Amino acid sequence: MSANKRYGMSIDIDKCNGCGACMMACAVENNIPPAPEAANDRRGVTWIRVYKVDNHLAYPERRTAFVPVLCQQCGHDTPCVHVCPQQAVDVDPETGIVGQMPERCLGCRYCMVACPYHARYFNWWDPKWPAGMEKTLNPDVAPRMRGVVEKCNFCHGRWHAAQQKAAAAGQREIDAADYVPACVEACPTGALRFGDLSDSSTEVAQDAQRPESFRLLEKIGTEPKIHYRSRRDWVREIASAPRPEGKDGLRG
Amino acid sequence: MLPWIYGFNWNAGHIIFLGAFYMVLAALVATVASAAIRSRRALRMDQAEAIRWHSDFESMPACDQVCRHVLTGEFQSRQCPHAFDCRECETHAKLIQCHPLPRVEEPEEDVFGMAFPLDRFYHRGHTWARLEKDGTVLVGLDELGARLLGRPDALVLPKPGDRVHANGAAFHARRRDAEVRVVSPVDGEVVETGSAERGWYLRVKPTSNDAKTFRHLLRGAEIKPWIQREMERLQLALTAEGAAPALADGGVPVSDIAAAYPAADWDAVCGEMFLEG
Amino acid sequence: MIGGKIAFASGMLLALAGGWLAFPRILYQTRQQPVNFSHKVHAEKAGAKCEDCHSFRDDGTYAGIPTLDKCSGCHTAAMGTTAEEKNFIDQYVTPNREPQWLSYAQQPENVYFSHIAHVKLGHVKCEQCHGNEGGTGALRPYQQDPISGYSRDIWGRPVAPVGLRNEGGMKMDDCVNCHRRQGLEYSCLGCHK
Amino acid sequence: MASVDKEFITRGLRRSSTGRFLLWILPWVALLVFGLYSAGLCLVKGLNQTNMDNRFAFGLWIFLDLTVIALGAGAFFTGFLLYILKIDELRSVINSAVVIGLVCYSGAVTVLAVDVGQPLRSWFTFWYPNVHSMLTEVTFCISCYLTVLLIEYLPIVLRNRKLHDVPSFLVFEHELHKLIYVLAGVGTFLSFFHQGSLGGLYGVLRGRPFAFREGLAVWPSTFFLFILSAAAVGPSFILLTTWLVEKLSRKRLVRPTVFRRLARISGLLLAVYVLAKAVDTLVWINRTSPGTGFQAWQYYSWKPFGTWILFAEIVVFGLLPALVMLTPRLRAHTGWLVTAAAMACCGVALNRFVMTVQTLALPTLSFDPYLSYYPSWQEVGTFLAVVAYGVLVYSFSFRYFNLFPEERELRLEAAAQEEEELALAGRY
Amino acid sequence: MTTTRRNLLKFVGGGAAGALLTPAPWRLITDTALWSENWPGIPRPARGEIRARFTHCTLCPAGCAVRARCVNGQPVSLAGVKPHPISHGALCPWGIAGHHLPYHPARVRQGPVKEALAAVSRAITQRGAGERVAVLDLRPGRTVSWTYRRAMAAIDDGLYLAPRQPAYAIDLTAAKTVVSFGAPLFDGWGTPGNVFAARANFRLVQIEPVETRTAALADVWLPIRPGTETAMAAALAGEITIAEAARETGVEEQAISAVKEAIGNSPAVVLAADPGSPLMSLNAKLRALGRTVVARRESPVPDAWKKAAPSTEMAAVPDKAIRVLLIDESLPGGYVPWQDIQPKLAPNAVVVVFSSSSEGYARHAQYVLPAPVYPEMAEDIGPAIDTVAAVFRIAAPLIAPVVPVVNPGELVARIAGLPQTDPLRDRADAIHKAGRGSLLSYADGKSTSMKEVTADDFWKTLNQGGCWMDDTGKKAAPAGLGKFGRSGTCPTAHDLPLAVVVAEARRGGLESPLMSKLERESNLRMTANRVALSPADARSNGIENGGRCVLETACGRLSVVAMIDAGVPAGVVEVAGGPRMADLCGANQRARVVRA
Repeated sequence: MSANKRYGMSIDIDKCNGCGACMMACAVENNIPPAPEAANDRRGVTWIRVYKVDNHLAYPERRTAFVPVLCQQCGHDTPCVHVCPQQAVDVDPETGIVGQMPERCLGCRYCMVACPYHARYFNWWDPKWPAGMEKTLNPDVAPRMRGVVEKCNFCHGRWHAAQQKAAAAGQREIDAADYVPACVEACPTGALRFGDLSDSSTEVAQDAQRPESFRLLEKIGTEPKIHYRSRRDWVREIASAPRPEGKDGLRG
Repeated sequence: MLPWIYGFNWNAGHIIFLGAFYMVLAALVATVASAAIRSRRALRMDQAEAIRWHSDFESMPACDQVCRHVLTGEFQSRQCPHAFDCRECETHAKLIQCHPLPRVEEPEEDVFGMAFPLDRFYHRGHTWARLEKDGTVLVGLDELGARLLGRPDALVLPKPGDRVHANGAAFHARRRDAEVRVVSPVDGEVVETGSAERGWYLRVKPTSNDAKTFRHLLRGAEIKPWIQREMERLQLALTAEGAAPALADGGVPVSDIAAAYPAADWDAVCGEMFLEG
Repeated sequence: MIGGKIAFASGMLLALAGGWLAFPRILYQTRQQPVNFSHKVHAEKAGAKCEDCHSFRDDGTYAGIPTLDKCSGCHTAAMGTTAEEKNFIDQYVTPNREPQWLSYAQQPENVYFSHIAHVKLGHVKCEQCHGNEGGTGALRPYQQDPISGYSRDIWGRPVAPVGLRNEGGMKMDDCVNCHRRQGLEYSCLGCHK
Repeated sequence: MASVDKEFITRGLRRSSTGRFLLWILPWVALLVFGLYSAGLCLVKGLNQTNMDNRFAFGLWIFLDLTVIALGAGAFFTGFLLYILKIDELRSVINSAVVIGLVCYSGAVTVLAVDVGQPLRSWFTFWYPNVHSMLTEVTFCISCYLTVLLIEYLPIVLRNRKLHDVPSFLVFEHELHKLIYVLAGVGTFLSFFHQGSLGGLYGVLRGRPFAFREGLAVWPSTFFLFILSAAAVGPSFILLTTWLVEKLSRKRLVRPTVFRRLARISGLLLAVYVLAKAVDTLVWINRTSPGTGFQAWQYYSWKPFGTWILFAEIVVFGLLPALVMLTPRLRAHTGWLVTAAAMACCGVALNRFVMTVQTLALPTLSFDPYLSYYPSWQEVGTFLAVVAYGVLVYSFSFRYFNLFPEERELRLEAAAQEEEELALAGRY
Repeated sequence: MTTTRRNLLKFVGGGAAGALLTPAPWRLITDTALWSENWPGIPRPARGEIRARFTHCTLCPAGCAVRARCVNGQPVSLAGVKPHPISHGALCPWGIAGHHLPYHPARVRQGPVKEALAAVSRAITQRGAGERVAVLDLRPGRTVSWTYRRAMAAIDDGLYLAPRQPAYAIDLTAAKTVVSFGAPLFDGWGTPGNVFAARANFRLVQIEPVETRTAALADVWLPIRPGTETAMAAALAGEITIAEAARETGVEEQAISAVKEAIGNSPAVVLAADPGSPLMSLNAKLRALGRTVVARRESPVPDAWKKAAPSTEMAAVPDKAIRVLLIDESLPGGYVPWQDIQPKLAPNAVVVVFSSSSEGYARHAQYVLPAPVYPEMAEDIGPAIDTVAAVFRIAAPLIAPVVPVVNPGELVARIAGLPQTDPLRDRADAIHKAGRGSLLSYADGKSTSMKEVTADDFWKTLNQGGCWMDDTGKKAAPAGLGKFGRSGTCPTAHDLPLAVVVAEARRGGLESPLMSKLERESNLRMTANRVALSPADARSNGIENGGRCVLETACGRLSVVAMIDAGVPAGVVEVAGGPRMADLCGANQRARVVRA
């Protein structure tokens, strides 16, 4: 068996134009239903969510950046894993992916409270697709039921498919090109990159080493595996704790 | 949860946590089970009546649990530790040896106009027991008890052959809203039932006939202070149950007290006087 | 007193009988397969191996129960004389109607089961999970738990679901047993989707 | 006094007429029905009926569960004091304490069952427990302790006048009561852990620096603070409820010495708690919080959660009632006592509010907005159902069981006093 | 034994105790937990063979190449095609979820086809002198556009109406500096893959009043006062001084001169939000014509199609002249505001719209006929603004139409009595005959010269995933830049305090229901019913964040939700695009926002 992987992502904020292709691709890939009438940005399900972030200044000094936030796949002391009362969340030692088992979940939402990145989503409603649209569901991902928590798992269905493809070729090791999460594949600007962080030859591992690279809330010690980078100072500052005076992020 | 269930890990956390859980469960199950087993045994051993008496006794206010030797003035204050069952009381045994009761010459004690013949033993629950010549014991209500119940509206007497227990229920009577359990002064088997008119209610063949049989019952010189005290309690109970003006003449109670205080919660008054919890 | 004991005992006996004898029978809905297919006949007479009909596609995905095309390959006209075959041809082959086979071994939606990984990498024999299905002369009735909606083969061969018993079945416990023995148990999402 | 249910009422206790009682429970039953409807909506239609959301994943219910369980701590703590430390004075409130505990815990568990998204799977926590989760500890301990409370409640029920007539009940009650100290011990053990792990629930949240605390071994400091605060406020709540029942029923139920004893215990523990809380807060401000990259003053710059809330929690609703309850002069006045007890209860509620609601309202990411949340009527309704349920269970228990063993004695004493006064007035 | 109450209780108790010793209750507990995995309402994705199929996205003129992952032929997800030389494997969010459109709950599912046909033919025969029959084609440049033009040529007084197509294409790869006057370069302008591929090589100067997605990623964003673009252009052209421009536009002098310097020194291109804007003429001054702004080239058409009606702009039509108007809104495109169309209609005009959405012209037409949506219909896609060489690609249908639809091209051809052939095939043959260019096949990524391909293979590859690309010939300067502004019949009212700025271009038409992820579920994009205001304007009008209010222009009113955003300059209201907003605001409108 091969050495354990540590899948991670690097995100170039300076390249993200906030188009939302990643969010759409994610929802399509992972069978996330469209929002019911009453949903809003606090009750939606977006495994990856692009936040519109600004420098807290008013026009014309205002500058905007787009920050895609998905499950940060914390590598140390993963907050959601040890709070789950019934082992519905685990970290795969083979891939480093934090997995959420909706069928084991009882919907207590403690993990959502524990997650500092708000990357976990609760199914407030029954999943519902417009009539006929359920034909467009991805067979590699099981739709979730109402009342459970879900989150990004780096398109685990694609990992399964890649495993299956490798098995068909008689191999245990998957081809890196076969396993790319939907958001990374969909990003038109190439802002997202995906790969094995433990392999220093990958683009992601090198991105993580760049001086302008940072991770969200690094100081709380969760060792996230999503590495952001930006050459803009104020953008790098978003990695730290919120500044209280900037309360006017009214547009989310 | 269990070692063969998916998700169980043999690590310290699991073992400590689940170990504690199973210990708690075991403690709870053991507690309930042992209570059940013990109560089954108690029922088998016919201890229900004794337990009821103990339970009733414990629910009495401390001031009502006074030792009979306080009544006679031998003690300043003493709370009875044996639920008025002096047969088990070593203190009583000693005292009764050291200070035999003074003999009373009168054939009967007259307290507040009520007759308490001295040929019998009195239970604190207002019944008396009289040893008959044939070795049976007659059980009846004393004068105060009789006046409290007056003419009972209903009477449930045991059948001949039934067992009665000292401090256990002898028979049940109802007067107005009062359901009264009248205690038996002695252990034994019911031989014959009487009635209010006959002056006694049960003829009992006592289980044993030794000196201990009547040791827990009041007699002779104890009766007067006891009844005086009982009258105070009655007074208090009547006041508490809203029967003012209580014993207006300050002396002799009427022959049917229940009828005299229609406003009183008679059930509570009888409960108080017949020592029922 | 005695009466009470009898009442208690009879209630208990009734419940025991109901729970152990009647309950497993009423729990499962039994449905018949559309065609009385004999694996044995096909294996012996046609010399078919499992993978001849239950094949893999080029990309390694498992095709499952063969479609009518596969059957029509041989059965355009009756090959034998059995009434079953005639019925099959009349009912399905001629009108080109897919028989609605009931899959005993269909895993729940949340399971990602890769046949090829087990067969090619794990060298698992079909019989190890499916038993001697390939040698049976007739299809057994399909039993389904109407509450959970799962086939009895994958959920509930033992009615009392206590622990990892029942080797060689297709419950999660069976999967886990085998995976644990081989040291191939990592995480939920290793098998679930 | 004409009551059709008189034969069920303990002999010698005065209870209102059946009609009046029905009149009293009627609004509560109505409230219960409304609340059950709300809860039913949440169960059938799902939690979209609430106003909780992905950020406010815990709402009114968790806050109230935490509060209610803290207030219900009186049951275990009184049991502990009475049966283990043998403070016999508390016998007169133990039954009431058990009923309050039972109401609080069963109510909390019921609300939790509505609060989870998949109640049908709630047993998974027992079957596949993750022993590292504080919530597992809470679930196990609360359900075990609820069992303990039910067993402790059993003797109270079996002492009902009618049930007591049945010999097997009588004997079982008697035998069970003999073993009550075992239950008290187990209850104390369980309560210690679940009160603590309720605190741990938030203290372990590394991702919420506002709640995160360091501590001993696997337990953050909130674990111990919650135990302490619950033990402190439990007696206060018993005091408060007893006083309330006395006022509502217009009866004397316990001796004033019991009130004072409860207040002294409560005050003492509260003082210790306030001290510990103050030390913990200082450590948190100067060490824990900066260690995670958050300066503590930042938390309090989000209005309306200014530092006033910290002050209110520690000083106004902590230190102040503790001082009142520890001052013999003030303790002598029931008014002071009750006010202080009520303030102590509010203080613990405020603490639970801060731990749950404020924690979730504060942003963690710099581009997070500060959020507010208002419960929906379904959430409020479900909570009101629990309140109504509690009042009903207590009312029935008070009516049919002997919750205050000294009640009759006190009435006789009062009668004696009345007589004495009459005598003094020269009536005779 | 008698059935006393006590015995009954004991019986029940025994039953309960016995039941606990059987599997029944425990099994029911586990079964109900499993039931929660399968309870009603949770759909089961179909299982089956998974294959990739190729097509092209028709949702905008970019026509990005699409690889569809299909289960039993049904597309379940869409992705770009990496080797495609123009779209570079990129798709926009609309394109990624395009396969949902056939199932959109708001889709037009039926229409009065017979009645519409009867009314049209009646009107054609009964129309008076000078009354015209017109087709409005929102996406000119397609093969079906040729069908319309041929059809209108075949009918007396037939009129082919289309938004004016620029005669030029922009070659971004040749530019070192791009000066964009509000062109949404990174958000819907041209072909996303092409723009992002070229991005690394040019500096972008974005000149617009608000910070759009494009401005956020621009190298320089010049926040300009709304409506003063001309002054800025004039300054860049050297027609007015920089100081004057700075005064008028509110941009610092230094910034303007830096831009002026940059465009003077490098191959530059100026882009405008409206491709027909006079601002485009600035390119002539930059010597960009023939270098970065080149003449558009069209792929060959059959000779027989040369008899076609010319493209006319709506503004050029006399008032009340149109008796029959057929609008092809099957593909969202350049929406012409209704207030521009309405005056041109005869009083008894028959208006038929082919559409899948009830949001656009369906609100105004007498007859709404259900049109096919992507990916239901075979269609080619008109040229994108950033495609220099001619291309021909077909959006091969991935699924059969899920509702009974009317093919607009076929219907118009039938009305005009054109011969019933497959125009796409005809055109493919014409391209093949021309013999130029090469054919790229997506399945293997191979490019083959057209000389080596048979006509049938060409047609097959086009349908199974392929695209024809013309040879990159010599770049030519385009004829005619700018000078053609949009006409607006909606009066401009200067007493309205706020300038309307369309912050987010929206095409109209159906969108995947999953777009809720970007709109309601994340606020990443503005929904059509939202406007954004500066805190100052909101305060002065007493408007709260998220409050209901009314957007008023000279053309009408619309109920909207106001968002307060400190990033919006005072005096500006940001709106999202779309047909409703276009009808309300037209071009360069002013508005007022009042509390509802």
